[in-house]
Amino acid sequence: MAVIPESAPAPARGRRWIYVVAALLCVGAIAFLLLGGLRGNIVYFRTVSEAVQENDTGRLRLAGEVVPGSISETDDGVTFEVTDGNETVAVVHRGDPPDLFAEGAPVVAEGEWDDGFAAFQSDRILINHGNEYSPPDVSSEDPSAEHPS
Amino acid sequence: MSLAREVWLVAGKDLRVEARSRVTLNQVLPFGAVVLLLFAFALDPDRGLLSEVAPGLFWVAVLLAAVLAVSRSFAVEAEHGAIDGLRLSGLDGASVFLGKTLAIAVQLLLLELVLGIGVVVFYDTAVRSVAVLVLAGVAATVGIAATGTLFGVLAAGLRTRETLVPLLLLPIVAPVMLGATRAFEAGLDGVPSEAWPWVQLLALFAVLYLGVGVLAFGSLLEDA
Amino acid sequence: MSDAGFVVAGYVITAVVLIAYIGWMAARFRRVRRGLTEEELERWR
Amino acid sequence: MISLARPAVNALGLLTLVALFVLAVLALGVVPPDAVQGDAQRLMYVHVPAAWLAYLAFFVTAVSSALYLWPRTRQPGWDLLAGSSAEIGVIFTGLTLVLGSLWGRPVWGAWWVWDARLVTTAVLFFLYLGYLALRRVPADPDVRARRAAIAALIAFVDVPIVHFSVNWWRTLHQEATVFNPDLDAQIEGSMAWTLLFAVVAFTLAYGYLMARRVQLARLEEGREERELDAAIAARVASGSERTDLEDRVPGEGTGKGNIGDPAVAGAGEHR
Repeated sequence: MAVIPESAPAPARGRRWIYVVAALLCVGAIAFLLLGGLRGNIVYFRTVSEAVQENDTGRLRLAGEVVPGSISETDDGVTFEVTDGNETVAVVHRGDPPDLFAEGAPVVAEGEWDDGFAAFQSDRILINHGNEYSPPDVSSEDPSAEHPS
Repeated sequence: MSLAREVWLVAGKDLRVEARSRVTLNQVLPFGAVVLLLFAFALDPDRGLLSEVAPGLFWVAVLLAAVLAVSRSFAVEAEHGAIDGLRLSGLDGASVFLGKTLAIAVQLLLLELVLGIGVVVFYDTAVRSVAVLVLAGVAATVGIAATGTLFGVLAAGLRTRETLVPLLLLPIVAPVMLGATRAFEAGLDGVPSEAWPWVQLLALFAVLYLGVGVLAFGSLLEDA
Repeated sequence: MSDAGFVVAGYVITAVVLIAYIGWMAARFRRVRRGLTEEELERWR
Repeated sequence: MISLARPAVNALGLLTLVALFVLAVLALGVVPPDAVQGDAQRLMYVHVPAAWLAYLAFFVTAVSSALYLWPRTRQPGWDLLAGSSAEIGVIFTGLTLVLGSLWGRPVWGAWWVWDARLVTTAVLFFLYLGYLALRRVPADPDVRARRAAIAALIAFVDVPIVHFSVNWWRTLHQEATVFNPDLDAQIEGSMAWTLLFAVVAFTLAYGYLMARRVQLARLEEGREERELDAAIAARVASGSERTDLEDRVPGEGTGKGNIGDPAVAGAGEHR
């Protein structure tokens, strides 16, 4: 390993093994990291299905597509439905949604379930746009195909 | 001398110095307690917020205290040219690193024990699975101690080491902060299965930096 | 702010950062080359 | 203005200037806006190359640091290269964060979110800020270089984590467009070419900035050494007993110190 300069004190009688072990541990740890050993630990949001399944109380982020035709404005925000293809949930949002909020848009709603898990009470909506880019006239296909999971 | 004996020699020396000077007991520990107290002032204790965020607050307090413990560990060496003695002792760089790491880890574990009791009592936190807390706590502490020792010697002998150590150390231990907090949340809630991946992350971090420390410490000590 | 506003802000910031960095290097170049004495350096600071 | 710059460096600078100008015209005027994001997507043509440049700069820092640590390739030049590159990397990491924030506000609806990509990038910024701080602390040049090199290698671990964070973990930040896990870029042709051109233009900018920064570092180093020699000579002449200069070699802040004046340099600084 390059990190042992020549001028380091010579390891005591046959003590080199500790450096070899340390180097192997480092390489192993980095390899484990690069091979994705920690994949899936850190989750910024839950899909609709996961959120329905877990039924957690407390704040969470819920991701899905806005169901076309489900958006209706209320006095202090909007209500709409989100789906991940399997489950569909009603969301009651207070406050102005962001500019790109629209039918079919991939959204992340932040908030918590109301009593009885009937609807999701959201107070912050983020747009979870994908990594696909195209000019307006080339494609009018569903912009929300991207759902990292 | 075997490696274990050398490690024990260095760790024993540091712990004896601590036992006599009582800096950790008289200054670092009260500092951690004051940090916990300040969190209680800053966050309204009536609304159950404190018990909810207790794991995060606990680890912030531990990290801040760890910065002090690391500075202390190398301030001891700076006095009366003790570090020259360490260099000339013929001990392996790896032994010195592991010994100092062990001494810091032991002190931090004691500190965590006391602060943990403080959190349970004052933040009204329920503890459900102690085993998870102990496992995550030990893994996180070894990681913090190893990085702390590594950056401690990196900044040793520099005029600005008091400010440099936190700047170098705190970003590096961000994953520990994240993992330990999540693992503790799971441990307090009594769902060990959720804690396991985080304990894994903590162990990985500890192994990585123990390895880096063993490799690099010798040459850094030589220059310190 | 409109979308265009964000875009313009972003490009302007990029340009300013690049120019500022090059300018800062140029200023240091000049100081080094002139070989200022310590007193002058102190005053400059 | 700066006569020290060699013609090649100046030519590179001119080329960079032209490339960046062409990039601005392409990105702001020629390329169509995105179907979903509209004009806001134009920020991609600076945000992505800025991030690329930061990766590149930190990679160069890591390689130069390793070369410095390796006894057979130990040259002060590697240390200068590592430090210069890290400085540029930090600037562009900061720029990436700012540009990302400006892009996130209209598109996500938030200036900042705490997802894995953003957090690891912020950590990267602070890691190398710490590295630069470590470099500025006065110490013996070789000792300082070795310390900095080890710190640089430790910090570099975060770079792959930043890059792969969007694939490993579920983030609000989108996955890489071109180098995604399946290597099937979902980006329309003219946009892809503009992005590629942007990366090339920023890489040219990196080359120019590095050339200038390394030149500057060399000059300052040379002056430091001259001043150090003068200070030692003055100290020896004055018969001072203190000879270990180790901890008070030049350099406050910008790398220059008060060493020119022996009285100042000798003013006892105890560790």
